[in-house]
Amino acid sequence: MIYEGEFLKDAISKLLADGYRVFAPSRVGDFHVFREISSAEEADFNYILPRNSAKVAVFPQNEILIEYGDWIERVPMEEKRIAIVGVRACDAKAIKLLDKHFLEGFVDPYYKSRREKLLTIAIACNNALINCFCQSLGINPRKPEADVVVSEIDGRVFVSADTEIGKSFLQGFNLRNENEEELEIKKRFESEELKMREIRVDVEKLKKSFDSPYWKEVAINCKSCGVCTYLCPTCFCFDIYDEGEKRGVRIRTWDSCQFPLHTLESSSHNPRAEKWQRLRNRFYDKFYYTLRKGNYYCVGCGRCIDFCPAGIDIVNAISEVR
Amino acid sequence: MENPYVPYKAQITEVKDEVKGARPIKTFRIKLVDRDRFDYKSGQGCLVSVFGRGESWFTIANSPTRPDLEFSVLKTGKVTAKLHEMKPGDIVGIRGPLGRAFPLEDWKGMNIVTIGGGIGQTPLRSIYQYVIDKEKDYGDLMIIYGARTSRDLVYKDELFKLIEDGYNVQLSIDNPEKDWKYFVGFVPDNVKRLKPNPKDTIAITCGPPIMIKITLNVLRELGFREDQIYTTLERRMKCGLGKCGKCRIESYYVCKDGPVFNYAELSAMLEKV
Amino acid sequence: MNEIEKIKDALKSSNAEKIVAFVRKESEPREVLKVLSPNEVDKISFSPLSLNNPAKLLMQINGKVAVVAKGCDSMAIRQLIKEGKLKRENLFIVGISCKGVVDYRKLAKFVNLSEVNDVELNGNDLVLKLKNGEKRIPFLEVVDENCLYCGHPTPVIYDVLIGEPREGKRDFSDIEQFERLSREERWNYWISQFERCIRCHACRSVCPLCYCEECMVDPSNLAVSPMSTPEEKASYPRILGKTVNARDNTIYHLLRVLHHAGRCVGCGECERACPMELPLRMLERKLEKVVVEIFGYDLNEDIPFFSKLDIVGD
Amino acid sequence: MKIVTFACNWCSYAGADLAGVSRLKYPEDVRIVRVMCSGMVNPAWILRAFRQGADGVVITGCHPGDCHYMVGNYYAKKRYLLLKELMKFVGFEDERLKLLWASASEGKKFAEEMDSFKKLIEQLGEQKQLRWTP
Repeated sequence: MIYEGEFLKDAISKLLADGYRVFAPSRVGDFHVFREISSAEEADFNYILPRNSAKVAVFPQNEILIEYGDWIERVPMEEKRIAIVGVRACDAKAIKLLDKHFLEGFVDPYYKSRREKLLTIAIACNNALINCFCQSLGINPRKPEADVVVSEIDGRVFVSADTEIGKSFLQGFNLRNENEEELEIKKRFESEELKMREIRVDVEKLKKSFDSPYWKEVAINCKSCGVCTYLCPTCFCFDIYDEGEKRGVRIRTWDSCQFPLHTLESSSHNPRAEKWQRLRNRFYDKFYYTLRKGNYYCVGCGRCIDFCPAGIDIVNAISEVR
Repeated sequence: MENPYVPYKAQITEVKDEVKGARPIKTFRIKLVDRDRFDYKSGQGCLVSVFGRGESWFTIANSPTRPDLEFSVLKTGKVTAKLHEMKPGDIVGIRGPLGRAFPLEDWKGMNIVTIGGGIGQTPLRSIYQYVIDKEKDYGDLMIIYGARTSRDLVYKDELFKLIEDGYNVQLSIDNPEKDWKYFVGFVPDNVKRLKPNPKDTIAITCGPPIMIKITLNVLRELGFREDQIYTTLERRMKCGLGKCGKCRIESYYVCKDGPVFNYAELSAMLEKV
Repeated sequence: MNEIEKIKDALKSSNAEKIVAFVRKESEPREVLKVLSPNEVDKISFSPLSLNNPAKLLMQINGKVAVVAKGCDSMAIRQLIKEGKLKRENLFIVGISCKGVVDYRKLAKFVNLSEVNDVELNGNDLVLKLKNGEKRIPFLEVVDENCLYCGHPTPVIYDVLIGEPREGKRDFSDIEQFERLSREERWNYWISQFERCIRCHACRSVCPLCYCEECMVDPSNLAVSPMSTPEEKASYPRILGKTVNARDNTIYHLLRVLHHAGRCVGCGECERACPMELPLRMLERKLEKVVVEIFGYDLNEDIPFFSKLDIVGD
Repeated sequence: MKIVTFACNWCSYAGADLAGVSRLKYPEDVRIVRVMCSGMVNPAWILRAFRQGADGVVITGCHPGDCHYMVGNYYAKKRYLLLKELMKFVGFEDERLKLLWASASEGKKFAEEMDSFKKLIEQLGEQKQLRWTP
């Protein structure tokens, strides 16, 4: 369907009026970050990819699990509905992958409390960034998997909804059906591929190269920082710790498998003590281990390549494995 | 829906000193306060939480056929140091039972050999208690256990009692001591000496990594197949639910898909443990 | 002979077992540090895109290493030698008199990076060799801001120097200007910056001087050994947790920066690594200003700042 | 009000002790942490104290030249100045951090200085800038 006007801004105003917590890209200096906004003016959609991923909306960097005194006093849960506006195909896919992790097996109640009330509004990509490679992982950047999808083609705003929650949200808007020409335009838009990098994943080769000295070579310049994992839309590792001796909170915060402390045991034994082991773990985690769950846990957003201070490139590292 | 991150309230009812000295071990008997004990199986563990300090994973040290829950705790860090200060009556939190248990049901009719070293005896104790309590269902039981010195042996009283009662308990210490009547040497050497028969036998080993490694070689020399050998792994754990990613080995979470693994599974992994 | 050929020649003459130098990435106009063997010397490149500081990489390598170092890189190498982390006799330093490096993020605003084949400095212009054609940008528009305050563009320690020596300067005008703001303005500014920080610890990890095995800001002790006593492990002070909020982040950055007093070499790696583009160099430069103005210490002195006991400030 | 005081074992702690023995009153908000030397006071502890809700922090040590370990208080002063300048730079109320030289015989001085520091902190009010809240 077609919307006349700025759909995303109007959607934000409506969501805020409906009592949603809205996460949208907002401009900071020269770049954009996903964060919670309180008015439609704070959002800015003149971007391709925000610095951080949209996972902050469903899996915040720190959250309180339990408030305690002598014993548990309160277990806070998200009560408001949450909306992510302006998510790209890669981040939208990543939320699906996070669902798999947090909702299969033991159900994570904190994640669930946000996820089951979540509305995602995605934008189709018109351009790719220099390090985008989502297409080679089977994601169509022009057809994101989300509740509501917005595509801006030649000045026309196409809006569509695939899910129930998305359809009912759209009922509040004045939309008209596409005419035949427009349907054709949209169809063509969705089938056109964007020019971007490609990753070649050879699972058999990965399996054979696990003990290869290649990984030491790749990791030689790795700094063991958390940029790649903290910006990654599918990384889900976290840490739990208590803040406050007599009275306080049990907090869950993001953690990174690249930090040597991540796996350090109290006995001083560390299963992944060397940085090349940790980096290899991250690569295998994305492309080999998680296959048992049925997916690659990489969506090709390219953030880890853009912002790696050492210039480590997951596309090159995986494609050229030996 | 129950929140798996929220612990049950539990009370310490008994504290027993197992080992004293610089690396003390205490065994805590714990009773749930607001509810009955949950069902669990040998090999499973719990996250014991002390609010203000954190949570730690401990394997349940007694068999489900015995009352209450027992945990043996080696003093190593923040949580365990606090636990060691605790007395009967103090409140702790328990989350569990977590993880995959030993397939004791599948082992019916088989002979059981437990090979333990140091604090690694904990999960094995749960097994031999279970096997003793259900003696009719199992074949012969052999308990092989060793520690650095006689003072470092955990569950001493219980083991000596078992010897008195005629069970096949083989103890060892690393260096000779006065008044020591049993084997002197490392645990794998003791296994080599005792030569358990691999026919219809399950061997379960747990202890320091180096001991496990050598024991595995010894067992395979004796003719044990990989799927006849079980062990438990230890990793840093936080959530216990297979979410936080700390205890992950490949796509397995030690807290959820372990801690019990058989050797065939372990040798199929890329990352050697 | 152009610059790059001179660098290659110098590296060839070094007899080193390993070479640490920049190599151009294929997919984007970016140069990354690599450890090469002597027969791979032709792979190296050097341009205003050679941003990173190789000093941290040197600490990982045993044996004789040849390294390509800009002014700030050589400062870091000298500081690490001073602190006993590197050995001078193991290093062969090809020093390059540096005209400043490009801020990759600024460059991306001028041109689609995937179009760029090569960059080159020509007079006051940065010349971009594009897939089709050429583009000139005034270098000042894309230069890393940090380079504008560079105190040591010419290497302070080297075996071979390439390029004409250049004068550095000491300029704290930006810091002084910031200091004139009211306290509230300053606090609001920094809080608005720090609340963005995601505490990925990249600033710490890339810093050539942050080589400690055990870091104050970590919630537990990395330097445990099998001999550490339970009491020691239990009582390890946790200064900060992993919680991320403007206040904790402020503490983290203050704490991190404090350890660089009289040591910071001004390479700007922290700011370059920061995915959230925090103005981290400002803190470091403020500290440098204190060290220079209150303590009268000069980074070129042989005695480390903290060991110098005759200076205690007013 | 919470005022955390790091007092060196050899001079200032004894000075505080003397103030107590001489029945010189100093504010009960002052909580003393005894350390072996002012030189071991890590700036991290100071920031930690502010994070945990201290309204003021005082580092006390021996007079320059009197340090039991020869130079500990020189280190203390260097660290103090650096931290204070940085705090000022980011807009933290740096008056909340104070360095005080007090010898074992200066019980009176210790009590007086603490009194006036407390008055200053009271004027500033509660420290909210770095206090941790979940």
